[in-house]
Amino acid sequence: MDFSRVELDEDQQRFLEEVRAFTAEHVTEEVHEHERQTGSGFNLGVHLELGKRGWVMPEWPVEKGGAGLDPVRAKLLDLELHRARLPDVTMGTTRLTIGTVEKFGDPIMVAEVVKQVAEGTARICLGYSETESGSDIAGAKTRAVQDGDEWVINGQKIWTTGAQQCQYAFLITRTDFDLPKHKGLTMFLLPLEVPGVEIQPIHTYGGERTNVVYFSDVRISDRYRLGGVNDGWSVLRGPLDDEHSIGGPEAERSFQDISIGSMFVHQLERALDAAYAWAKTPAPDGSRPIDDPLVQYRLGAVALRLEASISTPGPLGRVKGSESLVLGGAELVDLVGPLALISEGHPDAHAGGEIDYSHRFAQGTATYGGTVEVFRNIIAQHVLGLPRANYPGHKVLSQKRRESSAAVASPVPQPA
Amino acid sequence: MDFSRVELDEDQQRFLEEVRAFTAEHVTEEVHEHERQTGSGFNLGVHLELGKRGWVMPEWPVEKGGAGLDPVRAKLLDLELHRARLPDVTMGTTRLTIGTVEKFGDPIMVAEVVKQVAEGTARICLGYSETESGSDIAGAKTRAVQDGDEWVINGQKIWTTGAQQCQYAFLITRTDFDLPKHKGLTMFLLPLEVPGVEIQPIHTYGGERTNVVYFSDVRISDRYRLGGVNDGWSVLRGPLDDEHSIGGPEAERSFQDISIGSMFVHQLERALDAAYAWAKTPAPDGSRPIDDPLVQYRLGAVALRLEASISTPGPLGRVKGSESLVLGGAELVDLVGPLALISEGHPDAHAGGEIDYSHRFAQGTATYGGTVEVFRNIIAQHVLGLPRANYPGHKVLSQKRRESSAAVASPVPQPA
Amino acid sequence: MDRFELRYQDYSLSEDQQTVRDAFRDFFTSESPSSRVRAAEPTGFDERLWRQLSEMGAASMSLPEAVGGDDATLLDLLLVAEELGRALAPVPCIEQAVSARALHAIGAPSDLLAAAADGSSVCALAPEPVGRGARQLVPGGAVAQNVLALDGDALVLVHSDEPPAHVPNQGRTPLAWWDLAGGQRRELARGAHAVEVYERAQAEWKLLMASALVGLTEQALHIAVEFAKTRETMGVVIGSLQGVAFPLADIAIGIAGARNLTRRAAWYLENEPGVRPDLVPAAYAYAAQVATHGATTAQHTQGGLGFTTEADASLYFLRAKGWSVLFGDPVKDIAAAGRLLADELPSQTAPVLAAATG
Amino acid sequence: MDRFELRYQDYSLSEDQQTVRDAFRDFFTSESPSSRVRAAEPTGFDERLWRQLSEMGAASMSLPEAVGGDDATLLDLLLVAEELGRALAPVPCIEQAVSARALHAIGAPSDLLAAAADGSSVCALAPEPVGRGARQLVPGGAVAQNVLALDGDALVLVHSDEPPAHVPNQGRTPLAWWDLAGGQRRELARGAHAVEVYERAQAEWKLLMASALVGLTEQALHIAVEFAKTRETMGVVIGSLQGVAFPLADIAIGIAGARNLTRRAAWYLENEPGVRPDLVPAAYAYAAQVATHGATTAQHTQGGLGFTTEADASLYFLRAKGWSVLFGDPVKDIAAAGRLLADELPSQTAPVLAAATG
Repeated sequence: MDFSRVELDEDQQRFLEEVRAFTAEHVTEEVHEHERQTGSGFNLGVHLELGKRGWVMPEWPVEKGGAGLDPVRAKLLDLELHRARLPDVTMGTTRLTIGTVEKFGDPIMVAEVVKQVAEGTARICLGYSETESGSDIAGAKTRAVQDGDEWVINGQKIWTTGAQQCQYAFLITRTDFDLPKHKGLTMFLLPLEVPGVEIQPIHTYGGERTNVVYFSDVRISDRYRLGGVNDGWSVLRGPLDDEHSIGGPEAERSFQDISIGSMFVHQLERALDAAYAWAKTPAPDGSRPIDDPLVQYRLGAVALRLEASISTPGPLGRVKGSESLVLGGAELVDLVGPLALISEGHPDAHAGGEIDYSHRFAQGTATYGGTVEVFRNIIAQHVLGLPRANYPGHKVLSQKRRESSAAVASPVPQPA
Repeated sequence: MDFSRVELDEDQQRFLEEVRAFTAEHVTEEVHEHERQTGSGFNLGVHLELGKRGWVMPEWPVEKGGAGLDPVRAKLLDLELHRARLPDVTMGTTRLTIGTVEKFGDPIMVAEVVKQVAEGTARICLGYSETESGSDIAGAKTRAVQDGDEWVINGQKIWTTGAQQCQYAFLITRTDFDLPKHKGLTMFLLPLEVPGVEIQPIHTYGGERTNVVYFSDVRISDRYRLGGVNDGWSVLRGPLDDEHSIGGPEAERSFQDISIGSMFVHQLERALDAAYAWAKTPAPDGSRPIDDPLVQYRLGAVALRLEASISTPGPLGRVKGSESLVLGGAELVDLVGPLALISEGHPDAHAGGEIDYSHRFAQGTATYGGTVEVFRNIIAQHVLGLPRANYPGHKVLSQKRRESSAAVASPVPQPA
Repeated sequence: MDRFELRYQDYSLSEDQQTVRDAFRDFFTSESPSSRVRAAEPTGFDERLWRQLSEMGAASMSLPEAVGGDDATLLDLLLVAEELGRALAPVPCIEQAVSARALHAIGAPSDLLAAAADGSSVCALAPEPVGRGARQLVPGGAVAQNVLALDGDALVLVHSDEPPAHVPNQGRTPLAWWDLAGGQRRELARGAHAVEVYERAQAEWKLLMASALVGLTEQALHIAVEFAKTRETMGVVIGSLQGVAFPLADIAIGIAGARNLTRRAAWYLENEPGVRPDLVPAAYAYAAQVATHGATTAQHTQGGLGFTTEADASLYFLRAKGWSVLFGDPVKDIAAAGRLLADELPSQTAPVLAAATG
Repeated sequence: MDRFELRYQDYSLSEDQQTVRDAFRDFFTSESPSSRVRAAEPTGFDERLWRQLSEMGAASMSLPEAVGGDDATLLDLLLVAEELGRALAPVPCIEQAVSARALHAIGAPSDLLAAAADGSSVCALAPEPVGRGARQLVPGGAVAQNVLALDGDALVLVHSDEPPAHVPNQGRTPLAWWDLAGGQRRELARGAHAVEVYERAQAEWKLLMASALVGLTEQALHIAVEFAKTRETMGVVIGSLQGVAFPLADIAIGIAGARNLTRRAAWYLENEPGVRPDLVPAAYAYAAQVATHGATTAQHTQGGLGFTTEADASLYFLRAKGWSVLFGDPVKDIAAAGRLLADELPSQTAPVLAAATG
């Protein structure tokens, strides 16, 4: 056990200062305003600046386009970019998938993509979910048919966050409808700037933009295939396991967050800090909310959720983190009252609307990267060893789904 | 809508005073001490006194052994017996089942039982659950085999609360193992004082006593059968629906509790009143816990659970009532602190240990009469119209269970 | 309070009440579909709907017939508010109804009362006494010409020909800052009765909002249930999974209880004020909890779809919290209930026998 | 507090710590089976087990070698407490260890220290300063000869040759009333350091109890999971139903977090006291919540069986609450955490850029 400060040597200290100078210069209020307006989770200017320094892939060697950072420096970079609130969703999906691309892709294609990713000119989004399949990624019915040295792709993918600013989609397709569900899948790194790809925006009330992407007779070269034909599930497992990771790194002397939900929790930290700032502000009569035992309790309860969340490892922490943000965000809106309702970004909003934003943003964290229910199933089965329920569609595509696979470009989903 | 006091006429007022005089005389501290010691939910002396007045079945006509009470007087009796905390579990199971016995039983047998029930000399317990079947009552495997004009019964029933003080068990048996699960059942009103019946106590940490009852070659006359052979499920539905009732009585001008969990809630009322008594007691310096906003909030939160529970109708109120008692009881232990841990009945216990008792007692309410999970399934299917999950054992006895039906008198269950 | 007193437990609606409820449900269903709710964003005010509703007498119905009302009770208004919430109707109907009742109760001049009753101007209610801050975020304030407020022991009407600027907010409501100490102020009454009328108006606002939240939550649940009945995962309909179904059952439990608790609280306020004052804050706080939790669960049932602005569930989610905090922190109402109940309960737990003979 | 400061996040156990944990787990598994726990009811004290444990050095291990200890840290003691909780071991080990450390910290006479270290007498800790009430229900007090207490700014040892009468209680612990103002009192120290030592002992008691509650909950979960793996309803194993499995998953989540939070709180208390004082009450309150909720859920998983005294789950249920309230209302610790954190956080939210260059 060790929670001490990591002592920085002179080089590391200098590096930290360099990063802070970088964020001060580049992650400006304009960047944040752009993010508030677009919700794109990405800023091209900053991303290219990061690329110039090798900081898109900071631990890659310099010759590969990275910065060759040691783990301490990589973590310092990470912390400072978070402190500065760099919109980094698209950087995240790119980092999550590039390793698998390298491992399973055609070497020439990989060389090209690796270079572009490192310099920031290529980004990768996830092409997992479909309108009808939700959390059941292996139920994909976007169809890829081989035609000579090419593949013809038809179907659609939803929650392809960042597609509008990405050059590639990390795409799961079905190449055989007769094999068992997990066997007939093939992965591609699909270039998005080809004919037949149509990206339509979807907006969330968390302020984020995501997309639905339609594929109509999209033709791509076989060099964009990742791994073997019908072997897509084993290719996908790498990044999927990273997202869902079991056990979590409780390694000795690590300074990595142990919860895979820690990203969510950062937002709760901001909301809690905003609530404390409110609670410590004296009224005209000198009284402060924080002097009220009930306010102490309620702030303490949210702080407890937060501390419990960052202490909860792996996929358990993912559920706890989301739940803490969902419940904690709502509690803080109540506590601060009407002032907390004023929309993010409005001049009257307390602390820039951090609490309003948290309550809205929170809801997405219960879904993306796998719903909390998917994770509770994982915990029940893999941590507790409880038996898996025997659903009819575990192993096969349901009849209904196979039939509807004929449909190609569905309209934008109109939920209920 | 109407929540006004029911105006009592002179007769009703006189009746109320009569009931109060009765409880003052008969439901004494000795009765409560006996209940604390035995947890039997029954007091023979008081029960026979009630019988003398026709108050075991108060709304039955006088000629049938009842008191011919109108609904107002019946409710006044009910309220005053609850106020006096008469242990009434066995009276409850008797009342719950006697109507079905009348409807489906052999007329001569019924005449005899009705007389005894009214005078208090016969009581009826429920013979539903079995060690292996839990909430799945229709999965019963206690076997009844016809032998001439008699039935031979082998098996066991658990949670037969009050069996030690009852003359009859309202018993569900399996008479055909080859028919679909709900079709091969037959109901009996089994006299308990026959050879081959063995009653073993089970104690709960709520302080209650219940039983497991073994049947070894128990022979009873066919006159104790209720309804047709293999038609037991339709016989059972009456009292079961009463226990699980959907919709609930929201009738005009009713003064009945609308929640079927209101019985649980009475205990939360007692615990809350005990906590308020504590909170209003001044410390030597004059300060009272109730003056602390955090204490106000916590008592208010429990009170809110309570008021919400009694406002929640039917089976919904049964879930809410149990949940409120489980959570509210725990909250009140925390609030009052170590003093609330002192065991019920100990002279140092605050308010006689009402809060300690509530926290323990609460847990049973989440199970008996059907677990809260069973009720959530009922609500999901019958209130919301959600589809029922298709479990393999809905319609048939599982192979495993059919095999184990060969076993007769199992030992007392050792959970886990 | 005697917990074993024989009282009616009658939550049922009369035929007239059912007619009122059905009429407003039909009206809102046809006139306030989600497309219209969206069109009224961000201010949350649809002027045409407001005129239609005023013609139906929604704000004036609980005034006496003599002053243009229908003699409807607070309980009748609860039914209207529930339907308003179900449809998320973008109209300041709760504010107007409560203000009109208060103006009548205080004996306000007939011109004021008439304007409030016919909807030609909007009158809102200050959430807090002016003593706790003269500059207040007033619900409905961005479309109101008048705000009823309590300053010391004076009930005042603050007027502005042009309502102040709308403050964009989570609940998409016509929220605006009003300076209740300045501007054109008219004192309507002063003294204990004035305070009482203001506090009664606050209580009524909370009960009507509680009803609106019940309706809101029930519709959010309806959307989720319909989705859960048809959407499949792994070859099963998701509504058959307990992980989906049980949380939905819990919302149904919350709705049923919050509705009844609100009705009971309103009955006491109207018929035996002072007997169970704890029920008003308890009902309001419970409805706020149920709405927050219910709308959260409902949108989550739809997975990612529920998180999109396209989904109607999102409209319900944003208003669940955005409406229930308009009058301030609802958790304070739980503390208020706890404090009020202390005066209604005995200081000592009565021994069983003493109680029985008492 | 700088939330973006680079610190290790190392929750792992050293090899030595794993050895300690395994040794005590083995010991308690073989020497404190549920039969022995039941046999020690209602007082919750098994004298033979206490002697065995004292021989193993459980109470003295964290004293310096010079005074008969093993130089173990508070973190090491947490591991012992977790195993004690897992087995519900009926011994006042937490009280003794905390008192021994406090006696050493205050420089108590060697005879006192030796008695505490070898277990020949039991020393308990008063839950509250005497100023808040001289008559206190002392955990372990029914088997203790000494109670360490704070009176004003004086650390005192109150002695009684014969411990006072056991007060039967929900948690089946050796609780007893002590009059800490009277009897044979010995003043050990006075002043700021005495107060500090007492408060440190309180904090250590809470952290060790938090660990015991984590172990307790984990074993309750284990019992429930084993049941859920085999018990069938409607032809399916109940553990495959989300209505059963999800609540169990939530317990696992709570246990993992409470364990790590307790370790982190203890690390700060031991290594950087004063930097994160909020973590001690937060960890204690969280462990109490997790235990209460976890033990409730665990027994409920077994349905009616879990509610019987025959079921081992019942032993866990009664102690979950019965242990976590011994030092008073754990909810007050949440308020304490909220209050303490106010001093650790800035009064204003820093603009992003200022923070970045700060």
